[in-house]
Order: sequence, then C-alpha cells, then structure tokens
Amino acid sequence: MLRFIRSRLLEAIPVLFIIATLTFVMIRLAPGGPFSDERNVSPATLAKLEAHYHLDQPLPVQYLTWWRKTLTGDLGPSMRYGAHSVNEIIGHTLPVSLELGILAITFALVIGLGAGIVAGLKPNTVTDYAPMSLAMIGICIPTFVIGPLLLLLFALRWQIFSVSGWDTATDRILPAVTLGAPYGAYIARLTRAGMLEVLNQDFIRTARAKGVSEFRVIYKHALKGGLLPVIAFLGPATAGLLSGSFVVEEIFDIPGLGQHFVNAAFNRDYTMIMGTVLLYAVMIVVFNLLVDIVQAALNPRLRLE
Amino acid sequence: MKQRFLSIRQYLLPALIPLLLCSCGREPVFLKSPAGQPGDGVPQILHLGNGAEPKALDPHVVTGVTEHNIISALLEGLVTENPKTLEPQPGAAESWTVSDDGTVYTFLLRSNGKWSNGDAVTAPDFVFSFERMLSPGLSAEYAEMLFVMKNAAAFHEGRVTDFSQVGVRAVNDHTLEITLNAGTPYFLSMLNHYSWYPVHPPTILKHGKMDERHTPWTRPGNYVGNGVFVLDTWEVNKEIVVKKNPLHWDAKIVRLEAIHFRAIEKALTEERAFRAGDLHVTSTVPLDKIEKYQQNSPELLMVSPYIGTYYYLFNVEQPPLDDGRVRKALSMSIDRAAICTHVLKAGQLPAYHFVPPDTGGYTSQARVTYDIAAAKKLLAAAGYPDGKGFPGFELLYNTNESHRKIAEVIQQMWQKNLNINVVLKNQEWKVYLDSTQQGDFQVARAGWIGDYVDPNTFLDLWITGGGNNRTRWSNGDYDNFIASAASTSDAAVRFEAFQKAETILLDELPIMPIYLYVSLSLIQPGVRGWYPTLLDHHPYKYVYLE
Amino acid sequence: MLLTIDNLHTTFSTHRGTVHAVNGLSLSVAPGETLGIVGESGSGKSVTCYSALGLLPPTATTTGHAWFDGVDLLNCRAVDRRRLLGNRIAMIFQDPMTSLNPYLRVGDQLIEPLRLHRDISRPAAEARAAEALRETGIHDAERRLRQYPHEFSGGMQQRVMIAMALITEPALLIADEPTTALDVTVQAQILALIRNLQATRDMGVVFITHDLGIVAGMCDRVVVMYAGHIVETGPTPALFETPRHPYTGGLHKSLPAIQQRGAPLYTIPGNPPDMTEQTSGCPFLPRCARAAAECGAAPMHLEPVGQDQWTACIRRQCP
Amino acid sequence: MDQIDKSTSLWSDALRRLCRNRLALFGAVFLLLILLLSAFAPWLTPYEYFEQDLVLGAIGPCREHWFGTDTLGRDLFTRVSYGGRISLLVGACATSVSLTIGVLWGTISGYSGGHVDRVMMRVVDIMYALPFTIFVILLMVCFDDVEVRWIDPQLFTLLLLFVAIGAVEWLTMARIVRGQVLTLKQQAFIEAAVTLGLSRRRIILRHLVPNVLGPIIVYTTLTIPSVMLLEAFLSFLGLGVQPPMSSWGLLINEGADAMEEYPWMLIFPGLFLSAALFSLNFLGDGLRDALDPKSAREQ
Repeated sequence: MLRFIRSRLLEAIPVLFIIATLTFVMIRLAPGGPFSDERNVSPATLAKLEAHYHLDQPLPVQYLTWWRKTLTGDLGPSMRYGAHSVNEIIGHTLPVSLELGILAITFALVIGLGAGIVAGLKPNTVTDYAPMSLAMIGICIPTFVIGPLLLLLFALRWQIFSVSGWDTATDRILPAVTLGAPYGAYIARLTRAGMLEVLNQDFIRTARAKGVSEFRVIYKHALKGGLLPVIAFLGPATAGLLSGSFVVEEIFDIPGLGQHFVNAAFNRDYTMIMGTVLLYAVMIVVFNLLVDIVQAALNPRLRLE
Repeated sequence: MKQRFLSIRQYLLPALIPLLLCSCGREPVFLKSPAGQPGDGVPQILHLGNGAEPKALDPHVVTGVTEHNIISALLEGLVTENPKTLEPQPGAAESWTVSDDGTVYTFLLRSNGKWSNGDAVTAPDFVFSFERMLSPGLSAEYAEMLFVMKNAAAFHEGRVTDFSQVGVRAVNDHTLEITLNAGTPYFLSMLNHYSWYPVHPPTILKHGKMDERHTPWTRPGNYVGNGVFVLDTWEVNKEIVVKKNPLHWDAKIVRLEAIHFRAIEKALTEERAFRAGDLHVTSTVPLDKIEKYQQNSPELLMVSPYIGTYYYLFNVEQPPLDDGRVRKALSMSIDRAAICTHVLKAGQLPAYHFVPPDTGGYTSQARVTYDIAAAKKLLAAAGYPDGKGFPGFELLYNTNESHRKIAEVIQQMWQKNLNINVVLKNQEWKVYLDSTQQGDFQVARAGWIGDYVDPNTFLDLWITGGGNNRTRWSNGDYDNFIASAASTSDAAVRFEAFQKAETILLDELPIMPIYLYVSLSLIQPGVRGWYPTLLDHHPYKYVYLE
Repeated sequence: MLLTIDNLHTTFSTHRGTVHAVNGLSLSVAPGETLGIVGESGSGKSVTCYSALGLLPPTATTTGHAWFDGVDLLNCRAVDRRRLLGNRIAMIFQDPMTSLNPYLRVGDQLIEPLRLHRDISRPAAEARAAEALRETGIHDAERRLRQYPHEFSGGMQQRVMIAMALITEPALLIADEPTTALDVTVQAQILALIRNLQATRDMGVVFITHDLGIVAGMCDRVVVMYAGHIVETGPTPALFETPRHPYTGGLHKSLPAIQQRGAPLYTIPGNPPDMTEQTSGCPFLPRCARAAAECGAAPMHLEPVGQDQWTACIRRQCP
Repeated sequence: MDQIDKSTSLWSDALRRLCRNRLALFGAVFLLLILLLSAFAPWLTPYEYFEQDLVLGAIGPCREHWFGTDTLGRDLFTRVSYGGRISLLVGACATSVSLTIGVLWGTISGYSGGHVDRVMMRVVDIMYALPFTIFVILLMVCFDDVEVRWIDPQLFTLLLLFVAIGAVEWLTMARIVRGQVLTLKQQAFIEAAVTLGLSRRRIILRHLVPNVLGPIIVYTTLTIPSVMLLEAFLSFLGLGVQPPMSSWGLLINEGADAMEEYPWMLIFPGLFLSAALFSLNFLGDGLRDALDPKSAREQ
C-alpha cells in the first residue's frame, strides 16, 4: 500500500512536469497578451512592461525561471492584479473555494447516495421514479439557472437568506446547494445503476438467506460494490468542486478561486494561469490517487501493486 | 399498462415545475431600502457596486474605471471637480493662475493640506509624483496623459534624462509651476485623471524604488494618501473599505463615514444585491432589466450621457471596404435610432458623428445620415447594384450580449436594406484585440471613452499611424488639421480645425459611429449628492445618505 | 415434519409475459431426513426453495404455505422469517464464486449468522468460525478468515459456504446443487461432509440436484420436478427401481453410469416447455414417447402408486 | 453457425424487449418528434430564425408566436426548432466521440493493467488539468485561417466543436469504465475467455464492453446535457455556432439572464432540452435493460 502510494507520487512528478510544460507552451501560443487592451499601450511602454515581468527573455529562460521560483514556493506576481502575488490571491481565495466545495460535495453525496440507493432498491416504482426525475431535473437545469432561481425565491421573495456575500453561516447554504445539485444528480444516477447491478448479484441472495435485514443488506453487502462507479466519478468531480465553480461564485458573489481559473485565461494572466493550473493538477493527482486507494479498499479484488 | 403511462406523467411534471416557477419573479423591482429607513440615524456608510476586482490602487500604474472609483477617494489632485458639472475647483491647490498664452500654470497649494499620516502636502511631492509617473522605469500605461507638459514625452522616452528640464517646478513648498507645450484648454479638467494624482514620496521610497511597480505601499496600513478617505481593508475579490480621513483639509464637510467598494463582476448579481438592499449604487444595469426599471421604478434608475462613442471599424485595406462608397453605403443603411430605441433601450443616443455632442463645447457640424435610397445608389456605383456580386465580409465583435445583439440587428439591416450578406464572428476578448490590432478583420466593433472632456481625445485617434488607429486609414489633410489644433490655444481656431477634421472623417468613414454611450446605474433614493456626470465621476466628498 | 410446503405457486412477470415457475407444489421434510429434488434445469427446483424462503426478486409472486416450526414462511412478517433464516434454516447455493460477497472478508461473512442470531461476542464468533472452517477441512483457518473470497479456490469457497450454513447448527439445510461447480474428488468430500454433519445433528436436508447419482447416494426420498410440477415422488430405492413416470424413467436412462459403453448417450428428446403457457394436461406430453390422447385433457395430480410412491402420470406405466 | 444464430437472436431479442418497454418506446417516439421538428423547422413556421421585429420586441406566447419572441422580436418557436439542429447534432456527435474514446481508453487501460494502465491513466490526469479555455482558444485560432474548401466553413467550426468537446468529455468516462473493467477482469467468464485463447480485441469488445454497459449508458445520458451546455460556453469563446443561428444551450443562456423579465425565453428552450434528455434517458434505461444479459437470465 505504502509502496503503491509512493510510486504514484513519483509518477506525479512527470505528470505535473508535462502539465506545466504544455500549459506554458499553450498560453504563449494563445493570441493576445496580459497587457493588450482596448486602448493600445505605446510600444515602448509595452516593451518595458514586458521587461518588468521578464517576458522579454527567451521562452526557455522564462520557463526555467518559472520552475526555479515555483520550486521555492513562489508563483510570481499576478500580471493582472499587480498589487497581489499569485500566492496571495490563491491564499485568500482557496480557503473559500475549499469550504464551498466541501459543503457542496457533502450535500451532493448525502442527496445523491440517498436518492440513488432508495431508487435502486425498488426499481420502476414510485420511489425510483420520483428521486430519479428530480435527478434528471438537476442535470437538465444548469447552475446558472438554479442559482438565480434559488436567490429569487429564498433571498428576494421570502428573504430567508442574503442575496450575496460570504459572511454568515447561512450564506453558505444556497451556493452549496446550487453547486452540489448537479453533482448530487450525477451521483444519484450512478448510485442507482451501481446498486441495481449489485443487488442483482448472487451474493445478495446469500446474505438474505442468512436472515440479514434489508438495511444491513444494503449498507454491508451492496453498498461497497454499488459505489464503485460513483467513486470513480468522485475523483475529478471533487477536484473540480474544490477548485471552485466560476458560475456559482459569480451568481452568489463569493470571493473564491473559481473566477481566477476562468478569468486568468481570459486575462492572459500568465503567472496566474500557471499557478492555478498547477494547483488544479496537484488536486487531480491527489484525488485520483485517493480514488484509487478507496476503490482498492472497497474492492479487494483490485490489488494495489 | 395504465399504471405505466401514468408514471410517464409523474416523470415529466416535476420537470416543468421549477421552470414554471421562473415566471413568479414579477414582484415590484425594489424591495427595501438599505441601511435602515430615511432619517437622522442613517449610518453614513455607502455601499457601492464596483465591477471587477481592481488591478491595483497605485494611481500611476492603473488604467481602469474600477480603480479610478477607489483611488479618487484615497487621493486628491491639484484640482477637484464640481459634483454636478465636473468643472475644476480647488483641490490640493487653493488657487492657480494661468499665463496669458495659456502655457504656464502656477498652483498655490493650501497650507493645511495633509497626508493621512500628518505630513504636509507640498509642491515637491507633486514634482516627485510627476517624475515617477513619467519615469521610463515605471512604464506607466497612462504616462502619455502628462505629455502636455514641456519635455515630458522626451523624458519618458529617455531623450531627456534630467527631470529638471521637464515643465514642472516647485517654486517653494507651496507653489507649483507647470509649463505646457502649448495652450491646452482642457488642462485643468485633465488634472482630475489619476495619472496626475500625487503620491506620498516617503511611503513610496520606504517600500521600494521610486519607479518600481507594485510594491506593497498600496496595502492597507501602508497606504498614505491625501484624499477624503483612507484605505481601511482590502479583501481580494470581495471588497475594499475606505474610512473617512479626519486629517483632510475639508473633512468637516464630509458626511460619509466609510465607503465599501464591492467587487461584483456580474451585472445580474449586482442588480440582485441592489434589490436586496445590499448596495446603494450599482456600477451598471443589466440590459434586460432596464425596461422593467423604467416602467416600475424610474426613480431608481440613473442614466446620464457618458463621454464615449460606440462604432464599427472598417479595415480600409480589405476589399470591398477599401471603397469609400461601400463604407458610406453601409453606414447610411443602418437605422441608429431603432438600435437605440429597441435594442439598447436605456436612453442611448444615435451617433451621427464621432465626437459626442457638446464635448467641451464642441459639436460636429458634419453628420452621417440614414438614407437607404442613397445607400443603394452608392453601392450600385461601387459596382454592386442591389447587392449583386457583393463579396460579403465578416463582422467581428468580442463576445458580449449587447455587442451580439447590435451585430445581429445591423446584419439584418444590411441584408434587408442593401441585400448583402454578412457573416457574424465573435471572439474572446483578447483574441479579438489581437485580431483588430493585427488588422486581421474586415469590420469590427469598437468603442472609445474620452479621457478628458475635449474633442482631441476622440479625434487624434485617427491620425496616420496613431497607436489606436486600427483601421489602417490615413489622410494627410486630417493629420494636418489635428496637428494645427494642437498647436494653438485659441478655442475658435481649434474647434474650426476639429470641425474640418471630423468632416473628412465622416466623409471617408474609416469608422461608422453607431451610438453614444450612457452611464447607467441603479441608485437608492436615500443617496444624496450623487449626480449624473459626463465622466461618471461622483466626488464622494459631497455624497451622503438620508 | 420440519418443513411442509403446501400448494406453492410461483410466477414471474417479465417483458415476455407471466412465467409460471412453480405450480401447486406440496412437499415435506422430516428431521434427519434427506429429500432430493431432481429435474432438468428450469424445472423449478431452485425456485421452489427460494420461494419458500422468500429469496426471490420482487418480480416474483408467490402463493401457498411453507410451514416451519409453526411459522408460515410465506405469510409471516419479514422479521419473523429473517429470525429463522440463517439460524434454523440454512442454505447452500450452487455457485460459490458468485454467492460469496467479493467485497467482504471470509471471516466477516462466516460470523454474520452467528452475530445476527446468537448472543455472542466477536472474538468468540471468530473462534467458532475458525472451528467451522476446520470442520469442513480447511487448514490454517485463522489466516483464511482474514482473506477475501477471491483468494480461495472453488472447492474452498464451497466449503466456506457450507461452514457458513452450518455454523448456527440449523435444523434444516437446503443445498442447491452444492457440488455442480466442483470436480469429482472435491464433490465426494463435500458430500461426505454434509452427510456426516447431518448424521451427527439430526438435521433435515433438502438436496437440489440434477445428478441422480448423488441422489442415489445421499437421499432418503426423492421429488422429481418437471415444468414446475412434481411429476413423481417416493423413496429413493423405489423410484430408482420402479419409476412410474416416463420423465423419471428418462432421467434414469440418461445416467451415463448405467448406459452401455459405446452406445450413444441417451437424452430425453425435445426441450423443456415454454413456461409462459399453462397447459391443462400433462406438461411432459410433447416429449413423451408413450403419450395417449387422454394425457392432454386430464388435470395433473399425484396418485399413489406404491409404498409411499406417488406419480402424476395417468398411465402409471410400469417399467 | 450456432454463434451467428445466437448473436442475431440476442440482438433481435433485445430489440423486441426494447419495444415492449413502453417508457423507452415513448422516449424514442418523443425524441423522433423533436428530431423531425428540428429537421423540418423551415416548413413548420412562417418565420425565419433571423427574422427580426425590433418594434415588437420580446412578447410572451400568443397565437402568432407560440413560444413568444426574444428581445429582438424573433419568433422563439422558430429559433428553438432551429436550435435543436445544433444541439442535437452536438449532443449526438460530441457524445459519440467522447463515448468511443472514453470506453476504449478505459477498457484497454483497465484490461491491460501494469505499465500500460499507468501511462494511460496519467495521460487522463494530464488532460484533466490542462486549461480547457486556452485549448479551445488555440484550436479556434489555429483553424481560423485554414482555407477549407472541401467543407462548409460553418460545418467545419462545428466539427472543431465536436473535437473540442469530445477531447474533454471522455476523461471521466474512461475512469469509470476502467474501474468497472478492473473489477470484471477477475471474474470467471473473462478468465474463461482468456483460457479459450480469444484475442484481446475480442475479449474487450465482446465480453468486457457489454458488461460495463450499465454505467456507460448512465454516464452517456449524463454527458449529453453537459455537452449541450458546454457548446454554449464554447460559442462564448468564439468556437461554435455564430449568430444569428442559435442552439438550445445559447438560448438557455440568453433566457437565464432574462428569466425574470421574459421567462418564456428560458422556459421553452429549457423544456425542449429537458424533454429531449428525459426521452434519451428513458431510451437509455430501456436499452440497458434490453441489452443487459442479466435481466434476460432472470426470466
């Protein structure tokens, strides 16, 4: 097990290296630079600006410099938000996104697993159709519709929650629900499919023949196998959730990291793109590793060697 | 079997419900007043929607409106603005005199002017600030704003290395003398641009070199300003809070205790926050909401003319747009009034010339017209009778709801009126910038906001080889008129030259003006001292809540 | 009687229509007795047992009675049934590969019936489980308990199943083709094991198989099923010596051991009937070499034909 | 001979079972209706999708405009019908691209194991992390100036769109499939197939893929809506359909911003998208039930 983790972490090194390199090349190929704007900066000023951010150096030099600084933990100054470094911006916004992401994934798991299991137990009955229709709705209606809808109802009409901001505990509820809902719906569908698959297996009959209660049949005998597809989905989903959702942050005015993932690319904020991509890559590697570990833990037939 | 079919309905009905719920958002647009009811006890804390997260708070390195809104609270230039007319009025300078030829301004700084740390605001501070702004090392994007000063451009470009040769001099601690290249009638109003704002030299030097960008001096706790407010907190992506500066010379008339500048990028989010009473004033109004506000609560909607023009660029090097007749026909066949009334809806005016009317007293006499018959004739003359054989072109715009709608409407107008087919093409912002800069377009959407209230800020765009002239258009006469306008301080002669220049521009039409910008915001009834102004400036000194 | 099944009907609703898997079946098992149920695949042997124990999926409908210890397993609360299952009644399934939960340790699965039905601590249960494994001939039981099913061979897995079934010392064991998946030597060991345990515990056994050889060696009484009906029943020797139903005869003849070398293997001609159609007469009629006109008309019912022997063939033909 | 008989009967059997499933049948019929509506849009409405009536502006559903009009006075029924062409095309093509790559990648990776598996899964990790926005911008810029003579330029942009969407959407599918294959691999029937000396290709296509069909179909039906909505985002970047042509995703985007003022602009495209997905979903469930060898065995 430890050997598996160690080897996977070793594999992460080339993965991160490739990601960073490809990203570096890609963003430099993209048209427009961090300083292009509606109003042109004079060529002399532009040259000086680029010199200030060392963009005048040959690309390989810039690339190596970036790695050297990154390895010392410095992602450099943001080219868009000059007043703050990339480290500072990530430091400020990541905790917010993490909190939102954790709440959303918790919500999604509770709702998704609950609905999926209930639906999977009695396929093609009301207790299957009702949660599954809800799930389909959750998938069909995008967050940029659900979010404003919730706000219009709960914040503006009934005034239960505040309409924007990230200050009180209740401010967390609507964004977490909005962000988590489609994931919950995905999880519900995958759980249902997984449960149906497992509940058809012979060993469930064995369990029943031992006089095991229905509840125990599910959580002890069926769940482990039924959750495998969900777990595979969860890895990248969690990384995506934790790195924040641009749309939800926009709608609820949340100072999270998600907007920087998107806007950094639009702004051609080179340092910020590299920083956020690297962060995301680390998350992907870590969560996919976690998923593999959890899968192996759930399914002894997978050997971690 | 019946059971089975029922279940289909069970399945589908829930799908409809949330969508039907949408239609319930028809309550009155305005819900509650923020920060309590009108009365004496209103806390004097202003909440402003301020668009995107500001890039920085250093007046010498920023470029945007968001930044201006905050910096104008923290720093004060030599002059300030009348809150209604934006006319220059005493600021850091108590009074000033102008030489007869209009080239030398002598400012007398007030003796009680103080930085927020208690230091006196002195003439050398301004000299330091201007030197910093112009220093090649800082590479300030807006350094050109100071080029009206003698030798400023030369210093910035490194042709002059001794700053004492630049036309600014501290006669003594409280007297500042500025020498201009030529008489510049709009000079005083220009001083309200943040590029002319002073910074506190010891603070700058404490956190880095004079010409170093982005040192930590702009952080809360470090920031030393001479404005009406001082920087209190800065939460990235959330808000910047400024508090009243008790040391400001005019502090006694300031009634606001604090201003919260909220970073809310999405207009719809901002509008909801406004409706919930979280904001007093918004930075914009969503396109689709304007009509509802006009109908239900017009008192909340503030629309004011803004010094900016929305237009289309023609790439004059690309056929068929290299033919002036084609450009003219295209311009003549669009119904600008319909676009303003039915698409933009907020009171924007159709632009029949490029410089907005009454810009510093100037209104163009030349006009473009809406005349379909004449347009058809021109097109026929250019060899495309009734659009036959017209090669078509791509209309480029950057992705944005309003740009898209205008492009769709104009596409239809051209199709209907001239029988020509145009392909729309949208690009992401930076790609669009790259395409237009490279001349890799045929027709592209563009807009220009004046930096100061003078036709020059618009008309010098189109001089040959101008840094922002993306049309590749060049006209010697035009260049001469703009140059002659710059070399005189006689208002009548200048305006005459501008008139002639704009007549050429509107005859050749390298650009096609479409509409004049307005600044749009939602404002709570309790906000006082906040007036519609041409530059969308609202000196906070006079703002209070009731 | 230990278990008495009375007039059991089981149907499945499927996309193709209703499948009548068991049609009015009655049988009983006494303590210490071994009852064999034989028949071709799909004749309803397994379904009968699953029905009686309530182990069928929700698509199945079951009517009738299955009395055990004064409880009607088919009409009691699920809780009451669960109290008996795995406790007084245990079952061994035919495919150990799929019938053991691959996600759980063998030990956890083994002790589950004990922990559910007996007031016993986990360590004690584990000790008991190790003992049970040893009884079925598995060495190194303590280590084996911590392993997962896929680490066991097929024969070993079936031993685990048996150990799991017997761990609560049930009064009734239902063994559904427990040796089909195993090779012959292991098969013999397993059978010996069951017989041994039965003898020592006076346990009733229902033995489902299509292998008449095993029936001959194991069972006191035999029930022959065809298309969801019992077509013949009686003591094993009687049934083997004097089968009164042509289907029993056919089964008997298809035993390879009693066929002559070199002769082609005997098979009953034709295929088992489509269970979605219910015929009034004898379901074996289309495959029966001695069918007569009246076979298609008369309803099926068992008639006594000898010492404790019953058959459903109206011709009651003698060998 | 026997083999062929069996497989054909398997398929026809599946088809028969599918037809017996009323919900699936309903889904198929409804989907067909939407397809027909999109295909024959020009004959069904007196308006053109780009035909504006600026004076009219946005009005709610009425007799002349069944679904109302948008802010430029364009008939929404017409736009929704035309939009279906794009969305359904994107849904079908991009999903099949991602489905094919994802399933093959996941199966091969999971089945091969060892170093192959490691490398393939790390490739997936890398693809996950690369900035999609930049990728799309590059894709668009690179192919912007390419003179395509053999194909309509609008169609070419659509092709690029499928590539862009397909390129990202297969990743999660690959991971899910791989997880299932790893489990299946150890099961007896695969081992049996290996002992029988079947080729890898055959094992993967004939034995592994059919057995992970459940999760695949579920995830596919989940992919389609996200693909349709992703198309709207890509149009925002300039890759995708160009106005005045529209798609459900774009219409929903537009409608979401106006949902308080002009709710019909959100409701109708939203309804069509949802209806199409519900139908697809019924069809998917039915398909899975019909193809699932286990559900057959149960009888």
